[in-house]
This record gives sequence, C-alpha cells and structure tokens, in this order.
Amino acid sequence: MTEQLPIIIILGPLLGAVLAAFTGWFRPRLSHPLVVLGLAISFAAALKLVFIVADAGAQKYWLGGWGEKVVPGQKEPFVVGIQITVDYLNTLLLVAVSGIALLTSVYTRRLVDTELAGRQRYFYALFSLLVTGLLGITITGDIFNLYVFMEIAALSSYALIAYGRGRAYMAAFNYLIMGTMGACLYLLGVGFVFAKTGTLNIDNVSAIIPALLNSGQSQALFVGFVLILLGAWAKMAFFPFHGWLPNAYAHAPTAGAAILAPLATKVAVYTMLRIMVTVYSIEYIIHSPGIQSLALYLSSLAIVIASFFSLTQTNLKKLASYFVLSEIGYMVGGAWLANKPGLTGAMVHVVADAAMTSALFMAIGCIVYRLGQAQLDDLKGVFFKMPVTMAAFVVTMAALIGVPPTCGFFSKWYLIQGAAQAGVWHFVAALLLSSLVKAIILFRIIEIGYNRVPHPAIEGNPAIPRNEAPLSMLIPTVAMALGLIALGLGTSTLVNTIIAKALPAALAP
Amino acid sequence: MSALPIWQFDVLLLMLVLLFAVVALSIRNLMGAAVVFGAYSFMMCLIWAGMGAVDVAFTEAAVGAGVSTVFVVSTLYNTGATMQRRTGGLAFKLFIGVVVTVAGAFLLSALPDFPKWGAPDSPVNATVAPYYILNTFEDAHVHNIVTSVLADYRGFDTLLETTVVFIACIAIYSIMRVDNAKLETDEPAIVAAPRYDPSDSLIVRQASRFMVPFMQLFALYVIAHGHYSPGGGFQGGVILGASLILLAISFDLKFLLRQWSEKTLMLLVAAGVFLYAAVGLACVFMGGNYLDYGFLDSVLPGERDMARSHGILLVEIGVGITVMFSMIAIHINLASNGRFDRGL
Amino acid sequence: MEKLITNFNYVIVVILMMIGLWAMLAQKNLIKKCIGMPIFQTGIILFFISIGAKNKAKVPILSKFVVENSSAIIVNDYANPLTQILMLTAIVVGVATLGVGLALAQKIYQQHSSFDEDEILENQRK
Amino acid sequence: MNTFITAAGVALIGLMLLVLIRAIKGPTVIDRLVAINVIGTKSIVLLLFAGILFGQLEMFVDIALGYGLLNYIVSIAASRYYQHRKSLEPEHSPGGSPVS
Amino acid sequence: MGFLGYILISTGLVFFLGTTIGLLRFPDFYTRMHAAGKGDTLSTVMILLGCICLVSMSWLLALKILLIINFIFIGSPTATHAMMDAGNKAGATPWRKDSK
Repeated sequence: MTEQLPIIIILGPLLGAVLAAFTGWFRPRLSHPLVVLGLAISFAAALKLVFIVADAGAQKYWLGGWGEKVVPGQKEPFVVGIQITVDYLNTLLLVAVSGIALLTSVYTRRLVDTELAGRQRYFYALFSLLVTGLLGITITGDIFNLYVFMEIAALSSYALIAYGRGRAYMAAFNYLIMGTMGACLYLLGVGFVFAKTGTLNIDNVSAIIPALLNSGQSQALFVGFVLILLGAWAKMAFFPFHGWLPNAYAHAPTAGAAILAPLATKVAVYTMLRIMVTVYSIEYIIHSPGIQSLALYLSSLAIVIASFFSLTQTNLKKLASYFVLSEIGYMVGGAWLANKPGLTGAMVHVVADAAMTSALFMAIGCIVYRLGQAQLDDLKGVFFKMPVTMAAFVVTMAALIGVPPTCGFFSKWYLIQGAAQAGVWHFVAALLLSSLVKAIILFRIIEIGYNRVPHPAIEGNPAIPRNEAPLSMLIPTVAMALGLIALGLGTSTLVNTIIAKALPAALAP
Repeated sequence: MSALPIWQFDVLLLMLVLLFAVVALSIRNLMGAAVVFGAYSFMMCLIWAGMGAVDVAFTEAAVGAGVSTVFVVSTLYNTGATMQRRTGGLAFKLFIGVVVTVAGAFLLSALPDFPKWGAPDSPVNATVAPYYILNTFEDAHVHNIVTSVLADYRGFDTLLETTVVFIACIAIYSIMRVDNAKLETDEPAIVAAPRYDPSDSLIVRQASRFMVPFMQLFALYVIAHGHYSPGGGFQGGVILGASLILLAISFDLKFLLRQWSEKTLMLLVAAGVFLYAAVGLACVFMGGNYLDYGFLDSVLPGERDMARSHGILLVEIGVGITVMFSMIAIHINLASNGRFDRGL
Repeated sequence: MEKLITNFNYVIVVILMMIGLWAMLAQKNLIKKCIGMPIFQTGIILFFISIGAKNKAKVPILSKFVVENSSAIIVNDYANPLTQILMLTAIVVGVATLGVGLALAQKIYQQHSSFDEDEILENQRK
Repeated sequence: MNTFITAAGVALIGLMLLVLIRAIKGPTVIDRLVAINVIGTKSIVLLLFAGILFGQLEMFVDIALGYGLLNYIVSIAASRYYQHRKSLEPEHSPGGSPVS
Repeated sequence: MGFLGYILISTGLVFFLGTTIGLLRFPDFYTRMHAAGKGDTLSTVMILLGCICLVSMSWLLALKILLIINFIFIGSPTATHAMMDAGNKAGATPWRKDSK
C-alpha cells in the first residue's frame, strides 16, 4: 500500500470535503469530524513519506498508470499521463501543510460556531478543498496540473474570505482579480514553455530545457520564465502585487484567516522555488543577472515597506498580514540569492514561516474569540486575562524576530549568511530592519497588554479574571508554539537529511 | 499565410474577435456589454472550430456563449445595468495602458522563437501528442481522442476540473444564500420585487416547453456519444443545465424549485464529484493506480480496453451530473439574489 | 517581418490578452472587470490552440473507416488533442471564476448600490 | 464546391461585420440585442460551412445544434430582463445614483 | 441536386443582405426587428437547406440538420417575439413619419 501514499495525501481532504458537503444537509455536526479525519489521513501519509523519501529518494506516482511511454519519433520515453512526485524539495512542505491544516481544523471548531453561526454548512468543505488545492500544488509533477490545483485553492479561498461579509466582499473581489491575473500569467508562461518543449511533465521539461538554451532558442523560454514568475508573485503577494493581501486576510473570518495566511502564500513561494530549481536550472538564474538583482531589490523593498506599514497598523489581524508580506520578501530574496545558504534558508523558511504564521494567527484567533475584536488598544490587561495564549504569542513573536532556539532564528541565519556570501548587503539590512520592527511591535503589545493596567497581583488593585480561550483552541495554539521551538532545534537534522539533497548539485558550496 | 484548411475564415474571424472585445469593453451599458460579450464567445468558438478543436468549440459555445452570458444577465437583473459617467482616472488608465503595452511588446519579443503556425513537426505536435493519436483506440477503445485523453490519460485534471465546478457552486451558494426567514437589515434589497405577469409570456412558455425535451434528449446523446463525436460529460451537462435554466427563465424560478429542491440540487452537485472520485478509488482497490480504469475489467464487461471505455463513460456521467446541477444552482443563486424564491 | 506574417495568430493573441489585462486592471466597473477576465483567458486559450494547430489536419476523432479496417493511423492527419484537453479545463475554470466574481460583485452592489470601484472605496471610508 | 462555400462564408462574415455596426451604434440595448441575435444565428451557418470545408460535417452538426439552442436561451434571458424590469435604462446616468 | 444547393445558398445570402441593410437603415427598433426577425430566419433556413442539397450526406446527418432548421424555425420567431415584447414593455418609442 505504500506506493499509493502520494495519492492518499490528496484524496484524504478531497473526499473529506465531498462527504462533508453531503453531511452538511443531514447531520451538520458530522462535517467537522469528517474533514478532520480526511486531514489526519493525509497528514499520516505525508509523515510516512518523509521517512520513505529520506531513505529511498524521490517517489513518483503515475495517475491512471500512465507512466513513461516511447513516443514514435522520439528517442527518450515521455510521461504521457500526470505524475505526482514526492521528493526532497516538497516532502517537508507536504508535512507542514497537512499538519498545520489538521491542527487548524481542530482549532477552528469553536470559532466557526460563534463567528459563522447559521452559515457554516459549507465552511469545512471549502476549508478542506483549500487544503486539497495547496497540497496538490505542492505534490504535483505536472506544470498544467499545478495550474488546476492553483485554481482549486484560489476559488475556495475567495469563498473563505467572503465569509467575513461587509468589507470582505470587496477584499475577496480584489483578490479574485489579482489571483486570476496571476493564474493566467502562470498559465501563459506554461504555454510558452510547452510550446518549446512539447511536454508538461516537470522531469521531462527540465531534461529538455538545457539543450534548448544551448541551441540559442532562449527568448521564448525566458519570456515563459518571467511570466511564470510574475504569476507566482501575484499569487504570493510579492511587492508590486501585494495590494490585495492585507485587506483580504484582515476582513476574512478569523477561522478562514487562520488557514489562509500560513499556507496560501507559502505554497506560491514553493511554486517559484520548484520552477527555479527543478524546471529551469539554477545556472539559468545565475546567468540572467538582470532579473536576479531586480528580484533582490524588490524583496528588500518588500520587506522594508511591509515593516513600515506594520508599524502604522492598529488592528492585530492587519498587523499580522503585513508580517506575512515581509516574510515573503525573505523567502523570495533567499531564493534569488541563488547560492547554497540562501536557497537552504529559503527552503527552511517556507516551512518555518508556515508554522510561525499559523501560530501567530491561532493566538490572534484566541484573542479575537474572547475580546471580540483585535484592535491594539483593546489589549489592555490581556496578559493577565489570557496568560497561556499570550505566552504562545510571545514565543511566536520571538520566532518571527529570530530569537535563538526558535526556528525563525536558524532560517534567518542561513539567509543572512547567503546574503553576505553573495555580497547583497541591502538584503541583510532589510532583514535586520524587519527584525527590529517586529521587536518594537512586540514590546508595544507587551506595553499595552501588560503595563497599561495596574498589576493585579499587587494588593489593592482590581483582580483581572482569567478567561482563556476554550481548550480546543488553546491546545493547538500552544502545540504550534512549542512546535516552533522543536522545529528550531531540529533544523540542522532536517537540513542535513533532506534539504541539502534538494539543492541542485551544481551549486557552489 | 498559413495553409490551414480555412485560413480565410480564420483571419477574418480573428479581426472580428478583436473588434468584439473592444466593443464589449467600451459599451457603457452593462447589459449591452454582456450581450456583446456573448457574441464574442460565439466568434471565439468559430475560430476554434476552424482550427479543428471541435470539443473546445463545443464547450465554449455551451459555456462561454450560453451559460456565462445568462449568469451576467441574471446578476445585472438583481443590480442594475447603468454605469455612471465619471470624469478623471484617465491618467491611471493611461498608465495601465503603457504597462500593458510594454508587457505586450515583451511577449512579442518571443515571436521569432515560435514554430510556424500549423507546422506539424513543432515540439508541441511531435513530442507527446503522437502517442495519444496512435494509441488511443488500442488503449481505451475510444474514437474521440480528446475524450480518451480527457478522461483517461489526463483524467486527474478532469477530476480536478469537476472539483473546480463543485467549488464554484458551493462558494457561490455560501456567498449568496440568505435566510429568507431573517433577511438581514444591513443588506437592504435594492431591487423592487419584479413584476411577474404569467399572461405575458404564453408564446415563450409554449415554445420553451416544446424545446426543452429535445434539448435534454440531445444533451444525453452528447454525453453518451462522446466516445465517437465531439462532446462529453461537460458539454452535455451544461446543455442539460441550460434546458432547466430555460424553464426557469420562461416560467418562473418556483416552477423549477418545485421539482428540484435546493437540497436535492446541492446534494447532486456533490454526488457527481463523488462518483468520479469513487470510480478512481475503485481502481485502487482493484490493485491499480488511482483512475486506472483498466483494472476495473473484472467488474465491467469486456477486456481492459473496453473496461477503460466504460470507465470513461462512468466518469463522464459523474462530470455531467456535477456540471448540470452546478449550473442550475449557480443560476438560481445569482438570479434570485440568494433567496431561492423568484428571479429572472 | 516574415515571422510576423506567418505567426499572425500570435500577434492577435497578444493584443487580445493585453486588452483583457487592461480591462482587469484599469476598468473601474466591477462587471467590466469580470468581462475583461474571460477575454484575457480566451486569449490564452487561443494561444494554446494555435500552437496545437496543424496544416491540413482533421479534427482529432478517428473515423470509423480507419478503425474498422485497422489501417495505419497517420499522426499528421489529426490536430493535436493535448492542447485541446488543456484548454477544455481552462474554459471550465474560467466560467467557475466568472461565477464567483459575479456573486461577489452582486453582494458588493447590495451594500454600496454601485459597481464603481472609486465610489465603493469612498463608501467604505465613511 | 469548396470555393463556393468559402466565398459564401467570407460574404457571411462580411455581412456580420455590417450587423456589428448596429451592435456598436445602439442606440438602445435592445437594438444591440437584436444585432447580436442575428450574428448568433449566422454563426450556426458558419459552423456548418467549416464542417463542409473540413469534410467532416458530422462532427460539426452537434456543435451547431447546441449553438442554436443556447443562442435561444440567451435571447430569452436578455429579453426577460427588460420584460420584468420594465425600463429601458439610459446608456448612462449623468452621475449620482443609478436609476433602478 | 447540387445546383439547387447553390441556388438556395445564394438566395439565402441575398436575404441576409436584405436583413443587414434593414437592420442598418430602418429608423426605429420595431422596424429593425421586423427586418431581423423575418430575414434572418428565412436566410438561415435557406442556407441550411442548401447545405443539405449541396453535400452528399447520410440520412442521419440530414435529419440532424433538419432538426436544427426546426429549432431555428421555432426558436428564432419566439426570441423575436420576446425581444419585441421586451422593447415594448421597456418603452422603446416607435418611429412616426412626422417625427424628425
């Protein structure tokens, strides 16, 4: 049965969603456990595959059994069907996506019951379909199939955002326009690559491309590359296309934002990495220095601008959205450094940032659940009111800043190392600036939440009653925060056993 | 010029299509824009038919020209088709225009790299595609190569495509549906209730009543005959859906909802996807890979190739069910403003 | 220049896509944006179908004659089926996106009585 | 025969272009609707012509049939819009709130 | 038989020319509708009949084209009626000889 594991990763949430759509009409209470079950199956399969991949290398799975066939007139065999691949590059992200989705699905139960009362018939189905799309983008080995998964993820995220009502409709509409534009640009780029190579399978394409580049037919491939890149950038809200993200995530219901914010953008970053590292080669990146320096400047700019705007925000959800934006700058910059530590940093950071953002939004969700809103000024005394949640929050912020034993520190360390090695000092400066800004914000929140009220432990001051979020929310939050530390401690193992092997061999050490 | 069979048509139609696109965007009344956009899709479909892409043309005729125009019209029905004349914003439009022009020039810079239009030995035509053409009958006993590639070689794409329709349906349902019992006060109904006068549409009703059975018969033929001629689950499903939409339009939404309740519709939408996914899963239990219908030969009649052929038919039926009921549910949601009582 | 004439299709494709893209980004009216979206998409679809077209090729459906007499199938007699399948999927995805966009636009209109982006933003600021 | 069909098709497209002028000029939406309806019907004919030129008419007839049916639905839907709403809105209102 | 086909298609094209001119030149919605409704249906039907005569085809195929003709014969006038009704209800003003 192990050879069926890759497809089980997709089928778990897909079938869970379809069944949840059925039960939504008969036994609405049953939808949630079904989705959780599907995600759990998916997570188990992904976890098992990590070990298989670490032992035996990349696993390929051919849908419908249509594998490599000899085509008349061609020397090499080509894959005629759709292939899904689990290799060193995506196996960790698969675990991260399915694991975070599993925890979040447990976590959202109470939030949905209160926030979306009476309208939650299809919420879990859409939630599960979003995860299906994200897992699919990560696992697929076919560039067109990736587009379809992209649209699955996108359509369900528009619906999840629109659950927020009011301003969320406009935010979702803007996201729809930007998202469709991104997907279309991606599809067009795929068209350009397809026109020159004639196949859609990532392995086959990457085998053909070097010969085409050497024979001087590179303009169409270059245009295709740029188009795919722009598409991925629009999907991940990278600097010139970032306008939709803060509104979309801030106006989405908290339960929706908790799954969208950590995963949607990270998977788009993965798409970019996949195209850069596997489909085109890293030499291609190095030999097209024009875009390389442009991308690096853009990522520095993205970090700086997002940091600046995060300083001016008064809403916790919006603040966190700007954090997401600046983290995207990290990953894009790291990838475009195109050297070993830079790429390692980017790959680690994709996983680490998914976990950090998830923990952040979970903590914010707990606060929203109890306080009803997330304005910074309303946080007075929140440290006394919800000490466990706030402890998790502080740990998460520490990880975002990059304090040692957490995972944020290690990925950032790799990134800075890579930038120093490539001599891109503006990127180093942007990274440090962003950490500084996050530290300032953390201290501001501590100031508001801890210092602005009289300390209740001191005699004579009014006691502030403890009022934590319910356990079904608190436990995932704390688990996620502890996971950040665990991930930090395990970083070197992960890098040595898996990520180091995902790096292209041609890369200078 | 290329020597495609009918390049004269192609060149003229391409010009016409550009004109339609510009007209659709420049008409200031949104109803006008929607209708011209429908005609744009018709033209597009002719172009594709002219290039030999009959299935694509069929889909575009059913979807682009037919159903999506009806969707736009029903949206406008609940809102309004007027556009305010606004001054200003010209600088922004010009700026975007410049950006877009630069992007276009960038795209055109790849032009010399492309193989000649219609060259049979271009990479796209010579790399993987010959395999499908040569082996489809042996592998799946299907005449229409497009059907076999769609549902078998690249069947996973089609499963996901069906899922996309399913998602769109439940997304629109969750966005639009409002509880009739407690209409929110913060979302006032802009539109006054439409005046419905059953006496004014006798001719339309009788003509529709005459046409609907033929449409449904034709749609079933399209689904079942998809192995031999253009068509398949998707096109047939859209036409089936369109036939019921026609009933809803020419009679009344209630007329449709009496036969197909909200619950039935939404359950059937999910049922189609479930059927498709379950057929794939059955292949896994029979020992093959996901969606490998060849392994169903012990339950379906015939050898492996016939099992594939029947497997394709099964999943096409699944696609048809999902698409049909999605189209109806989307139309009802858009036309009745999520109230499921009356509308276009 | 010669390339420009032989690849006339691609030029139209690019113009079409850019019209759609311009409409999606520059138009202030939500419905016009929604209409620009499929125009962009059909441009892409046309591009794919164009690269799969073959001179003097028939539609990709095997005739009964070829199948029954098991005569050799000549590849160049049939248009490329692969691009067509990809674009079938793209069309479906396009209409799904259009539907969701229209639903959102309708909801926005209910709140603001307008499809105009500027007016909606003004309303939201109040 | 093929030359004749091609010529007839080109003539049809030319006439469709003229009909399009009515769709552009308006003046009211319902005029555009009429013009588009005519173009839609003629597309069916063009589709059959394409089938004849391909020599595979049997593949194109189904599409033409579907075409005709859907064209009818669009026309009915668009005319229903005006039958129910009962006002031929001006092409644009002079600013301010829309009339609806 | 083929000769009949040529004649039918040519006549159909002439009728379509009439439709187009009518659509462009008539002064108001109702008269344009008159040109479009009648000329369009007739010309389409004629061209389709011409196709049946011109191309040698199986009975099934001919039957399908006859089915298309049937649908156009029912659908097109109904659509015309609906649009006319829509124009009337929406308040399209008829042209009078004395109006400018």
